[in-house]
Amino acid sequence: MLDFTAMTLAIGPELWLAAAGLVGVLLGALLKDNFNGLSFKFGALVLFVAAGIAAVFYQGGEAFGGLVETNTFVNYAKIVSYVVGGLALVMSEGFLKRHETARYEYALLTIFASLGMGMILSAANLMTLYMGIETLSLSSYVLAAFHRDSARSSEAGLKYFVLGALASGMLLYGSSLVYGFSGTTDYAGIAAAEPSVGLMFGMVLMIVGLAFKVSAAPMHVWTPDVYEGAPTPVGAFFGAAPKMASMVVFANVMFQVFGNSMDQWQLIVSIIAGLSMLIGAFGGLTQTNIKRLLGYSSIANVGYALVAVAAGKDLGAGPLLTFMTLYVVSSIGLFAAVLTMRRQGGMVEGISELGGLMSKRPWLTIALSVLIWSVAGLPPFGGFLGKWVVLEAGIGAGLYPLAIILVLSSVVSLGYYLRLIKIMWFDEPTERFESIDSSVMLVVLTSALFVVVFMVFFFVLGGWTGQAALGITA
Amino acid sequence: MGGFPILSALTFLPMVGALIIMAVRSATSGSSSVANKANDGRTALMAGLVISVATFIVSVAAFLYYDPSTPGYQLVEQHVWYQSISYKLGVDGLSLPLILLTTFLTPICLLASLNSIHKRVTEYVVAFLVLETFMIGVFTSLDLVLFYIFFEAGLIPMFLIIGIWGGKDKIYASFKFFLYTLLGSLLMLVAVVYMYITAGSSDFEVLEKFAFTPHAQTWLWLAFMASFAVKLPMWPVHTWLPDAHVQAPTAGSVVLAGVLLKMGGYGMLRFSLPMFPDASHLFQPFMFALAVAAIIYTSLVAWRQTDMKKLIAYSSVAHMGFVTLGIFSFTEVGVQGAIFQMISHGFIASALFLIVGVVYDRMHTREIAAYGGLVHRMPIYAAIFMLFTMANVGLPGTSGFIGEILSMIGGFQASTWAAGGAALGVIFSAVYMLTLYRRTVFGEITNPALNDIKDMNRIELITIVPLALLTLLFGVAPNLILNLTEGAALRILSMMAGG
Amino acid sequence: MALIAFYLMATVTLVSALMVIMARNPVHSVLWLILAFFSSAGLLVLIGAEFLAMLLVVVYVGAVAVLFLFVVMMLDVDFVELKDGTLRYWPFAMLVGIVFAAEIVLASVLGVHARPDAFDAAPGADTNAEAIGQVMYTQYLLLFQMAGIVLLIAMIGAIVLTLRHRPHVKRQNIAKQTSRRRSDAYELKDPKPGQGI
Amino acid sequence: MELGLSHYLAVSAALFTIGVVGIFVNRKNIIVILMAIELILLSVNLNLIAFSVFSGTIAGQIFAMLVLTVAAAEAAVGLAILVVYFRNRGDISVENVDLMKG
Amino acid sequence: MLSDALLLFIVLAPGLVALTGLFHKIIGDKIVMFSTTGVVLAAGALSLFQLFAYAAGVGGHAETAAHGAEHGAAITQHIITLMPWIHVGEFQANWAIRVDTLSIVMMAVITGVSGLVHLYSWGYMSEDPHKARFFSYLSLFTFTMLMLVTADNFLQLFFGWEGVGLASYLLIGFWYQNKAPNDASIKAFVTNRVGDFGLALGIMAVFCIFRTVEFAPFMEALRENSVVTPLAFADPAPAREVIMTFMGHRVWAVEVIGVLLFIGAMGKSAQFFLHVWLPDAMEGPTPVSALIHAATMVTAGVYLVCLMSPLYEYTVVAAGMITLIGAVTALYAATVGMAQNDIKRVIAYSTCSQLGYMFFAAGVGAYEAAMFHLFTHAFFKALLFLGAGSVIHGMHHEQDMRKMGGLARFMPLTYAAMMIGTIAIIGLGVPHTKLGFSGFFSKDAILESAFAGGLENVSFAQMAFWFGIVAAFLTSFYSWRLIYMTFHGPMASQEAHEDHGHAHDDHAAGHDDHGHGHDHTPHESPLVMLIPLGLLSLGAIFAGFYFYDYFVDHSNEAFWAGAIYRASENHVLHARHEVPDWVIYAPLIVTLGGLLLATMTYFFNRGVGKRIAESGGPLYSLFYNKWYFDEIYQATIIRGAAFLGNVFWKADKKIIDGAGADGMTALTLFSARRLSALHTGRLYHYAFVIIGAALIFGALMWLNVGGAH
Repeated sequence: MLDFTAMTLAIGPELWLAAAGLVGVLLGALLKDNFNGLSFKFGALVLFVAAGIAAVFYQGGEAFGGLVETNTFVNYAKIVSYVVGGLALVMSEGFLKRHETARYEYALLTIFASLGMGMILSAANLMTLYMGIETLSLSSYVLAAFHRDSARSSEAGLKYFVLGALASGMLLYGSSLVYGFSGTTDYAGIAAAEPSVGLMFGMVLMIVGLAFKVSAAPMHVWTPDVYEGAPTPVGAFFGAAPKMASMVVFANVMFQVFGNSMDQWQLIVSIIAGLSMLIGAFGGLTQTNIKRLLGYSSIANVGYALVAVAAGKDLGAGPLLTFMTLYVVSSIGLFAAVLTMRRQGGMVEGISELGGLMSKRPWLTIALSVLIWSVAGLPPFGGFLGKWVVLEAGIGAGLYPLAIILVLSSVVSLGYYLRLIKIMWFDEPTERFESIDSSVMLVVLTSALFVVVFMVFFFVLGGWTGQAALGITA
Repeated sequence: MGGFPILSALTFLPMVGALIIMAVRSATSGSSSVANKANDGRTALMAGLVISVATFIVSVAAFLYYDPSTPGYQLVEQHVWYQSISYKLGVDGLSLPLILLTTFLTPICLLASLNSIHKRVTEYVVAFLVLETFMIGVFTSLDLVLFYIFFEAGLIPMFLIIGIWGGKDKIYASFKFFLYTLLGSLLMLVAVVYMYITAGSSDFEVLEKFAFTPHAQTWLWLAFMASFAVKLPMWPVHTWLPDAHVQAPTAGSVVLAGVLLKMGGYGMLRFSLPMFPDASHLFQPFMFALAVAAIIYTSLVAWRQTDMKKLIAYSSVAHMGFVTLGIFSFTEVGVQGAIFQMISHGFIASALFLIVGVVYDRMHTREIAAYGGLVHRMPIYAAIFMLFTMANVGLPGTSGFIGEILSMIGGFQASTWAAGGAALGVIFSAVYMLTLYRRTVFGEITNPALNDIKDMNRIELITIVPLALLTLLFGVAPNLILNLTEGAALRILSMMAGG
Repeated sequence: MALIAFYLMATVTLVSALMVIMARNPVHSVLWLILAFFSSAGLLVLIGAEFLAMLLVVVYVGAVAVLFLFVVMMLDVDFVELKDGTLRYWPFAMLVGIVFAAEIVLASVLGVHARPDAFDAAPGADTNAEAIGQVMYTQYLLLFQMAGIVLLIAMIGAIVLTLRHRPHVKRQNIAKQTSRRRSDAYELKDPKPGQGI
Repeated sequence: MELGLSHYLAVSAALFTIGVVGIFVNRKNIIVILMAIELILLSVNLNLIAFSVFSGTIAGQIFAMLVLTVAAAEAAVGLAILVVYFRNRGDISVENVDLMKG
Repeated sequence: MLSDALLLFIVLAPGLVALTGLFHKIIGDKIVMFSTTGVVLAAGALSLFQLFAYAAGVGGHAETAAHGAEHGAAITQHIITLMPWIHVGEFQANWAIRVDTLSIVMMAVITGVSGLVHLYSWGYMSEDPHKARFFSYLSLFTFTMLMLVTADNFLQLFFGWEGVGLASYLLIGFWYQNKAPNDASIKAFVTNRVGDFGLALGIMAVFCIFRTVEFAPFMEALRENSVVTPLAFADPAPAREVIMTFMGHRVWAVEVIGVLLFIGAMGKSAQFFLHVWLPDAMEGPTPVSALIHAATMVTAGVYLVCLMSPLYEYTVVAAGMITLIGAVTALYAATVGMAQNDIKRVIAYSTCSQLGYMFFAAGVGAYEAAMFHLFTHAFFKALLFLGAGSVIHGMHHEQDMRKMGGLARFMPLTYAAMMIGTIAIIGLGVPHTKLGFSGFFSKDAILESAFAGGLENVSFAQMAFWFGIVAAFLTSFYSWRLIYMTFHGPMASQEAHEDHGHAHDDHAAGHDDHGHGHDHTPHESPLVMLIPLGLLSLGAIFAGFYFYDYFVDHSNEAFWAGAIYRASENHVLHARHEVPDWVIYAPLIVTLGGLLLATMTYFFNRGVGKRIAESGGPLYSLFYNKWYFDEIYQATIIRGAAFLGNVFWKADKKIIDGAGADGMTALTLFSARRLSALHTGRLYHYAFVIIGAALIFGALMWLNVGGAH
């Protein structure tokens, strides 16, 4: 009865993740604390393999009676999510060890969160979507509170949880309305259903719930607090892997499920995009905590990505993937920078602590600066072309006000990016910097190299995403 | 030469050099005492100098391969890059002189830094070389997207140059410079995207032929102008310039005034006129008003300055007003005059900043009041300063005159009011430059610190004398440039006429 | 008749829901919550969804509510003092709530006219439970497994967050005990006279 | 008037609203917020089941079961986080949850 | 005419030798001085030879020359094109040397006077430490002035025009350590620039209307009244009748061009309104004053107007303006000259006044008379200045006439030269004969022409005549006043010598030595200074007599050979022969009257002048303070500009940055802080935001759908 071939084709990576996660639980139970150190490598390996599987079964397929259905669009997102998730795990170990919280549950939860990401990407049914979201969310809540002895971490977990549950509730209520008014939970069925007020209202509530997950304004409120409070590696993970996955899911739902009602949601998504860009740009200006700042930065970047979503399936799918790829890679690199900021006597995250980094660690600084310029969308780095394709989509769809907001908020947000550059390059060193984990350095350099190389070979990346987008446009 | 990509080589040679310098330094940075560091810096500067001179030689080679009698783009290289965006390089009579200006000024900048930059020299050299690549790239690219990339990328090294090696208010100045410029160019980015979508290509040659609707032209023109007006800079978006100039190190000011400002004028000539002819005509009175406002306003402001660099910075704004005037006259004389004025200003303003740098290196102040009577101790300096004062004033026989008069003559044909206003600026320029000269160089030495100030040394002379000679040469024989730019100017005007 | 029962139970549900958020004492809130669950289970029975009604009672009342009670008791907070000053926000909250409710009601109820008033809780089967059972482990197997994983995550999460190994508490380690050798238990010393150990 | 879908939807909507309002009207106690979340999920369940029953499709009821499961898991995780939070702060007043802001 | 090579030598050699000054450190001052002086003197000799040869040739071949005149410039004008300068489309300007009568006359004047001044400076500047610089400036000036007068297009003219401005600036400010010369040099340059503003606009207008900046086609079009097709602002029309839109008004193009060019001439020639720089320019070394601010540069304006005779012949407003301004200047400067005490300033105002004569002569159409006066004036005014320089040199750099007196005893040769100069400037001569000093011929020619012009209803000519008569009276008065105060009477300087060290010896270090190295008695100047005085005296005496015929009388058409153009209806120069006798005698009478008055007040009753000065009557104050022009300009234009500058500067920071960069930044940061404050960190606020968003989006959707359904 179970068609294993179809299952593997459709959700091979998720099956692998689930199995590996369970094996991990077993290993944890058997090896106890001895698994702690190993678990990070194990987890990273699992994730990279999952990415590999996703690459192998890139074309995707349908399984479980239509509960899941994958295509290149989502499989591309899976690959990127798993890779950056793996990278986040690779560089987490040192930090967590220093904070004496390097427990194997961390890796397991990351794996399960990734499983959730995979599920929401694969979902072709509201129920699958919901279960995936909860898998991802519950893992995330726990991860956010993972520093259980830190008041900030537990507060972050609490906030994330409460607001996340509220958002889930909204999403769920919206789903129930959608189900009720279309008579089915199947994506294709909903897409085929006659649009009605109730359906549209359900859609609005779903948008609110999904927007929360991607931390788009005004559902972004949790983001800065959670980024600040959660352990840095967790922030790195949040800022990269789930961001990619949930952004693509957002797009997928909009394009696939409500593709016929685009004129109904375009305005709302545009508003969300505009607000996100503005709030992300303005909010970051006053920040002194670098993680919080990166939180705002991510809000702004989500806004940019949403411009591509608002542009619609045909124009926006490819640019969305391109932009998000470049963004999440940069984001993970930037968080790696934060990981280097540990000082004797605890965690210090004020941006002024980066002062004079250039004179002490030139290569790290150059790599970081490249990432910052890239995230800021400046040529000659990949982030610029990310912005370019998004703008192309937005303007192609005639969303001129959004295009204007995009550039204006770029300027405003440069205020804080420049401040980072300024601190690293212009200021004198405040204290001596400590040695950096080679894994962190590796991640920073890799992501910096990525944005440089894919600026030059942008056609390669553009080719990949363009092809991936065919999964839903063709 | 055949298929040798000379323009690519020209564009990326400095960047490659910068990478080599960086790599070599990080390889040898293991054991560095203080003495070693100073030595390293010197070596890096010398290496940078060699690279930039090599770049200059390559640019001269490109010049030799260029045939001024053929209009249109030459030495074209093209590779498809992404979708309809190409990596396309080429030069014409408009860009070639500006490229030569860039490659000519960069070695001078590096040489001028030999005495004034003492910290983080390797980084400085690298920043300069990278900046050079971007500057050349702006002028060589024949694809709008490529152009934009170079155009905006140049901000980064310049930001660092001002921010790291600048004066006391460097942070304010560097941020202002960056954000001001960026705001303008991002609006242009929107327009660039629109054009790319509408015309289906970002190739200059395609866009030049593509007829945008008048309505679209208006908006595109405004968006492009937002960028170029800031860059040029035009009144009233000029306020970043005095700050940036004052805070930047000498060489930074030189390259800022010498090359970066020219990108604004270049952009107007390359895009605004040929691609949006209707809008250009529509906004002509507006541009004239701004040009004249710039000339008169900033001249008067320059007169009241107490800081030498600020004065010259304001004077730059005024001189760029002539560029605007010339360009928007839509006459051959005016356009050629504007191009000439850009190049001439590249020499004169650069030299003036170097001249300020000479005394700044000795006295570490740019206050005019701190000087006076320099002629008693620095006769050679006084003579060179006088030459460039006069060139800046626009005295016939110097290149400054040619640019100004041609721009004004062009402007006169379009608006007598504008030409009249601009001519007023000629009076004011005499006022502020002579006042500056008189207060710094003439008179008795009042500041005792000046008593043992040394005259210009050999390195300083090597940096300035070429500029002086060129200023005079192009003042007497401007046709050397005018013949080169003629084809491009006529081509731009014919595209305006032909739509 | 059904209508009367519906109104009765709906009223109870809503009132107790209100009381959940209005009660001064969290223990009371939990109790009100239990009442709300009970009465909504009744609402479900009215339309024949007996299986879900039962689950609601079992899961919520049996597990969730008890968990709540447990935590409320465990976290020994002075609740009465906590509730002061809440009333200030009520008018505003009411306003927002009413608008919100109106919006949802309008959206969901207005569009529903086309639907038949007849209901069937067991499509294609005799009983409600059978109808669910037919698809639960076949068509929706994946979701069933996912639910399991979600619960596993919740378990891991709850443990990782709250479980503490107290370092000074002595625990029996059987492996350690059985692997003990005689040689581990004592050590032979050969003290020289007058030197001590 | 027959007992209809609209009745259920109305109740569910009201319940949802109460849950939602409960989250932001409560200034003192986090546990009540968690209970309000349960109310929201309850309203969703009501909705799903009503839709399921009145449309004769079973999916809604399956969905409701999943929601029920997740609600339990959510409650567990939520309360665990709450406990951790309480251990750190000694307090579960909503007003004091503002270490991080801006 | 000289060969091309020699012409090139005359024009370019001074420029080349000027460069030797750059290397004076290496080659020494002496070589610089020798080379510059030698070259310029040689050029002067050649130019004078050319002038005489040319004049002689005209005498011999009147027929051919007259024939040439009929056909315009085509025959006699000789142009050597050196190299292209600016070629942009129709805008063509070459470096060239244009040789026609006008430039021959000017070259003679320039190189002649310049050569003598070079020579003179050997003595005058003998103790200055910066001799090389001085000589190379002088040569530079000579070069640029020659470029000006030999230009064959407006642009080269402009080059020379500004070049002489530069040289003038450098020479006025030669003693750069002092405040006064520095201020004066800037004032001179800037005031000149105001004129250049007009000139530049004029050139632009010429190009715009005539599509050329070369003289030949421009003048050809005007002479032939051929149809021109302007580039803008006007429709094709015959050259003299083009109506252009200039600054919003529809006006005759020729008038516009005429007025604009004349503004340039006003600046350079220190005419009313733009005259303020000339008296201050006396801060420069005296040889400079003689060369630049008397004989050559300041006459460039007159030269320009005469050169543009084809233009001004067809203008009414512009020509009227020239007459008016010229006449006013002649009178104004004379009134001020009466009240000055600085010997050089008196001569400076005198120059100003004489330039006024030249202008109104040109304005009424007697260009030849203007050029004639320019020519003679060069000799006697250079003579006066150099004489004054000799006095100053002898008086150890004392310039205040009140501290002089009785110098005739100490410096007889200088006295003689000054007398000759004075007699020449007041124009003493016997009417109806050819007996008289050079000023007699030229000034009377001007006054008669003006009167004749008045009879023919040329605008302002009548007024100009009367102003000229009054000015002649005043000229005579102040010239003699100068002679009497300086050379006659008791030696007022004896008591002044005590504080002389503070007064004027702060020029250069060398002058102090000079001042103190000798005893304080005045002394005659060395031979090297006296030779130029002697040569110039010859010119002052005989130039008028010798050249009268060529410049303004019978041979004038042959002499000018089309270099000056007169419209067929312009008969002013001939009509002056028909004026009544009283007009011919009037100048002589008023001149003698002035002499008489001066003799009464300064020779016989030496106290009178002093008493008038001390009583400080309003008229005296007005004259003494130059009609308060400096004060008015200071209070209005300079203060106004400074005020505007300050306001703009503040506006830059406050308004532009306030509304722009800084304001936006502040606003941005303010909003950012506000936004941050919204992130209270409280759960219920966050929840409310989310719910509120849902509410609003729901409502939006509602409206959207409601609209759709």
